[in-house]
Amino acid sequence: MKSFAYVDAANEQEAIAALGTQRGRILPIAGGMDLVGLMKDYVAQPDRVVNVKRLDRTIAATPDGGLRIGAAATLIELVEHAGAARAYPALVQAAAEVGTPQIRHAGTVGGNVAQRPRCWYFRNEEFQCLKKGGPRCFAVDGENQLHAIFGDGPCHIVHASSLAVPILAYGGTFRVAGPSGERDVAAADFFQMPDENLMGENVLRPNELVTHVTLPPPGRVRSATCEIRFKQSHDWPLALATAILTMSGETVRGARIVMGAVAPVPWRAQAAEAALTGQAVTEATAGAAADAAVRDAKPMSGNAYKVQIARTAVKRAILKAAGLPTV
Amino acid sequence: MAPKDGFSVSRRDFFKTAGVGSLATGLLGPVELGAQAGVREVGPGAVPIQLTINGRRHDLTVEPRVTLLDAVRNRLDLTGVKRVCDRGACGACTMLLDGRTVYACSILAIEAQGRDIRTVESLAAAPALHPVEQAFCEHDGLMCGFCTPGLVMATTALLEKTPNPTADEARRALDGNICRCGTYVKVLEAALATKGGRRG
Amino acid sequence: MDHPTPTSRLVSADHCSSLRHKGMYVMAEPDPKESKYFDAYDATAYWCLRTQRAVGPDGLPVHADTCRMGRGCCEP
Amino acid sequence: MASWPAHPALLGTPTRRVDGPVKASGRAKYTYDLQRPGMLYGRILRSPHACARVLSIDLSAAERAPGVKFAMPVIDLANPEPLTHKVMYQGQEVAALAAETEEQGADAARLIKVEYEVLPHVATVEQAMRPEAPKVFPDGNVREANVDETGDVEAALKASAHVVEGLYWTQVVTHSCLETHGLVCEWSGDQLTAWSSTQAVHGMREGLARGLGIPQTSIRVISQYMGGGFGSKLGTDPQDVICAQLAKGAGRAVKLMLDRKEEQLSTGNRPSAYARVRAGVDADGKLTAFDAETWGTGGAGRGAGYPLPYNIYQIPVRRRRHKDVYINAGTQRAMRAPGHPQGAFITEVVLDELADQAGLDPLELRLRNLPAEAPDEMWRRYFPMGAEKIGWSRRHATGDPTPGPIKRGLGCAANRWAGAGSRRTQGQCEIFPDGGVTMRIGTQDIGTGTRTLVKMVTAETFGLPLDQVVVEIGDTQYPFAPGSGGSITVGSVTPTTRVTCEKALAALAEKIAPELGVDPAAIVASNGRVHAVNDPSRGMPWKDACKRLGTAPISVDGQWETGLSSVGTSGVQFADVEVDVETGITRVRKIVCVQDCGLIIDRLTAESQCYGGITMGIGYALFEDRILDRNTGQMVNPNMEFYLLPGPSDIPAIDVTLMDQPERGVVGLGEPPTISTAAAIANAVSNAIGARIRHLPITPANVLAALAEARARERRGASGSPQATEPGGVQGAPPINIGGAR
Repeated sequence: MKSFAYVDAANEQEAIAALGTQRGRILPIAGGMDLVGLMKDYVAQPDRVVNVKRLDRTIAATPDGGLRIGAAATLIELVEHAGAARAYPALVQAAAEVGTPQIRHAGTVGGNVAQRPRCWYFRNEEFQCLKKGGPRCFAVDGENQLHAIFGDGPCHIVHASSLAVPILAYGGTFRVAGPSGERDVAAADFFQMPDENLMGENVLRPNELVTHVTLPPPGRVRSATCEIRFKQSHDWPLALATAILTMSGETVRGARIVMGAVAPVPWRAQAAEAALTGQAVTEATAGAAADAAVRDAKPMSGNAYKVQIARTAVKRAILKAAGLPTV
Repeated sequence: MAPKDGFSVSRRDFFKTAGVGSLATGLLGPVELGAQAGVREVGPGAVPIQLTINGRRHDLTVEPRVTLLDAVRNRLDLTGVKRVCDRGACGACTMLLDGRTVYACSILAIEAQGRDIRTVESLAAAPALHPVEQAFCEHDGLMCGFCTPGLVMATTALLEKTPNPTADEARRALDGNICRCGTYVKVLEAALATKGGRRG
Repeated sequence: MDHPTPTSRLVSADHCSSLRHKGMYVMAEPDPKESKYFDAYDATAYWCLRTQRAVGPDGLPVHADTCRMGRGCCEP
Repeated sequence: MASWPAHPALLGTPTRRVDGPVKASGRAKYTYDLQRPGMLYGRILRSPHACARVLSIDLSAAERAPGVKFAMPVIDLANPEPLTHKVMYQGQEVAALAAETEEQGADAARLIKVEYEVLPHVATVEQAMRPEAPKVFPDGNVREANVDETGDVEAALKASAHVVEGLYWTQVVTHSCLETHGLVCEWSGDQLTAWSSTQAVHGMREGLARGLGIPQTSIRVISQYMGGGFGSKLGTDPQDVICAQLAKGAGRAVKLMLDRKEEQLSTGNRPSAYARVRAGVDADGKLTAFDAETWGTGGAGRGAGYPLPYNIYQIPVRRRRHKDVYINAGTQRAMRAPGHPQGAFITEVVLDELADQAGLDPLELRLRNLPAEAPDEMWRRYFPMGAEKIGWSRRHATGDPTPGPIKRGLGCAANRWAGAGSRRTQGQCEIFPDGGVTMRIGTQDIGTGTRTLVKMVTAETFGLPLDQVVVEIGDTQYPFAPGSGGSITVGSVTPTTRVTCEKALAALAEKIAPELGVDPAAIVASNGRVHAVNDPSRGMPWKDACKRLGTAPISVDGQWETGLSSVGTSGVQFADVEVDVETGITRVRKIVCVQDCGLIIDRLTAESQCYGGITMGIGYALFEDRILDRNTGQMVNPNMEFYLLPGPSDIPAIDVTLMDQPERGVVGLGEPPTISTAAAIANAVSNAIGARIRHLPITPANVLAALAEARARERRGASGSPQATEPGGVQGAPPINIGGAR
């Protein structure tokens, strides 16, 4: 790890003042679960690190019945929040599966959403990949078993955040604070594909921070997240999916379905939503929606198996949301 | 069994469980002016910090980049928990921060100021053993022993919160720890058999 | 205290004295009656005590087949 | 001649590990934990390239960096042999330095300027075996072993009622010791003390002496506690000599512990194993022939051989052609039962396929092909026992017919290992006039419980409680004992301890025999007393006996004797698995293990060896894979995040039955329990999903590809005929990555 100076920001204003405009030179640290490893591997080499753990960490209902989550709230605070679990089960289910107890105890909601990719080419210093300003994506003809099955590149990471998936599905909004004030960015606009933003994964500028996430009132929905990972202990998901169903009796009136760990951004499956709308949830209709979700998948040389896994995650998320057995 | 419709959480519930930042530790040590006006920057050289470890205050001088694990092991010679993966993936460095398990390899020492830090050395004064340590010995929940203090800490944290865990709860609580010798079966036995694991 | 020189059925007197393998430090002495427990296959990792690696001081691989007198770096 | 007690007080009991308290409480000081006065931290700069020529090494900036006390090249560019200027794999040592703090050492290492000429490399066995491939070494990438042939294979296969044919393979895995390799070196004049995380203190001394060119009498090696080795810490490594040289150069003690990435890259691995197999059975389910063309890679080194067919089942006709393949990767070294997990996996999977073709229960096929004579008839007893415990009677034919995505399956496999003991093992025992006892032996406890076993045998022999004897191990100042490898430690050190302690007791008996009026040869010790063997009343308390020594302790040396240990272990394992065919994810529900190991000294630590071996076997079966980028030869998962090791929730119920054989004396148990786990799991997965698992690890990709292949075969209507195709070559199977060293 390169040495760096340290600023302990007492509030948003101090934090933003301490951040600079040059990408990578000054970085915020919250739980550190992502950044410390990046620095140890010399992938991040900031000159200054700004502690933002003392910023907003409240989890509270909004006046309109939605939910506001301070970016500095830890994952365990979210998991243990009874109100959040009741109203936004898909969010809390995703949070409960992140990493390990130790990671959930230190890692924050903002840090989870804004973490850098876990691509092993990105994380190993030896590989000067596109995302590090290098000439190529090593995954294209390399070891791409964990890489994206959606998107056209040129970088084939999968987005590392599990929380991003339900946040997008619930229609969440990120409050972004910067030197010129605050702005709200819908989750659908927050995450960026590599062709829009190769060096980052979202719209945050170097001197901006997410201060909190707001979820709109959930309305009369049933929702669930299904994560599929290989190791049952600590492992990254091979795929996950959030399904949010608005029901009319036994019929799905509207659906929001988002997949994770399959693309450089949380990947909304509108074809699956359309396929499910107007149907009663059964193994067959959930399966058909899942088929639709992965119909346009473009697997790489070594990750076709992930298409099947993503399909299963979608199907099971739908069944789980509907309160049906998943296997 | 359809879930309850709508948003039926009372605001009181929310505020009851919402933690508001309680770790407003002021900056310790020399305050330097950063590139921007009003920014209080320390480092990158060594800066004095204070850590409260096992109930004792320690003053030490470390660079901001030094992790809690390295500060405690190399500067304070508390070597009970180990450095193994050094990337928050194995749990050998598990310490308790305000009662919760964390990977000390992935937390900067400077950021642990003002927190209640507990290492495995906090559990019992030699030659006595903590009930969790005792259970690990009785059930042979250790072999080479290198992962063991981390697993002891994870087990201790579990039992302090959940004195009578189910097997599944115990497994989940220990899932952040890796043992290469393969003691898991015995470790889980020990975790479930520990009597009086709760500290007073 | 007598500290015996490692010996092994896998390395003989005409091998280089710097050639090592695990068996030289483990030195199990099989009971001839139990020889069926020892199969004929080569899973042996050799190393050279002059380099501590699997190549000799000449940069070539070390092995019981090759670390014999006549190779430039071999020492009796 | 020494013997084991007929009615032991301690031996065979479940006895708590004597170093459990210091380890569990974190008080045990491992090498990684040591601090010496004025100690510096060593750091090695390694090649980022899989193959390159080092053109220059400029240490000047590093030498000027804060905290640096000494820096040195490791690659010697003055060496006239140009081959030595090449680095053969990512992670090979290039230069080293010592600094005041770890952070300064890491900073300074990055200031070392190395000019490389990057050379073509090979990262997979496929690449290496191409005729036009760049050569790892001048003698080519493929080393052919002699053809091993018994009988006429073609004729025997032709005459077989059923034949299977296929390509089987296993991956490269790393030892992943939790305490990385490393040591602390401190010189006092010409005397070197090295605290080392090693499986062989005496071996480490010998290697350091040769590497440094100094006498063995100038070196002391100490290893009191060490965090795992699994075969990777049996010899000296470059960092051992480097650390001593840094300490000499800096004039200070130096600690040099590798980091996790270095550990994954450069401290050994289990080679891959590939086999193109044809095997047959006759109409009675008797194995007829086994023909195998095999290859594998141990990186930039040889030794990828493995036993095939695995030497348990009787196969009259066999042929084996093996090739070792070099690639530009870290070198293999012994890893927990070298060769056996690979050979067992391939053989046992082939057996299950033959059983399916012959329409036989796989267990029945095994029983029909086991040897009849002792001691190998053990498997005949153990298989039915294991079958009973796993519930084999509820095993369905291949392919769980249950609806739904979760399929259950059962599988089994056997293991064998030699064990044995080293006759060179020596010990020393002192009995002091105050009743104290010290047993010294230059072995080391690598986590297997050696310290506990030596203590138990010492206490048993003197009839004393455990806490009244002192055991000293892990130091070259104690008498020679072999390295802890090959499952020979218990067979070496416990007989030696018994012999030495019996000798010391005999000396004590000589002292008190006249007073008791008993033949000294008829004096024994038990329950804290020394007394006539047939009349406990004719004796005295231990302490009183020792008082008769006056001022001089008894001090005796002992040496290993035959008769207290045996060679050979047998075992079987059964696996019960659950496979989700919609995700390809396998969960192991239960493993049953029936294992013999002769006379059990400590039942608790013996059982732990089984739990540990099985746990490591689960990692081998499902998760672990050293993945090299096929284009650069650099490892993409040199960590513990993507090098997947099983964690608590990946571990099933494990049912261990140890078969007591006290009449055989002790037999080592370190390796055998890990051999058959992956094979049993693979067979259970195939049984669950109705498709053949032919390679490890059994990842979701592997399982889904096997299912796709089975479906494609069904479509072709080719059921029952020999499988001529290879995995991945079948239309319809998704292209899959099988990981690194191919």
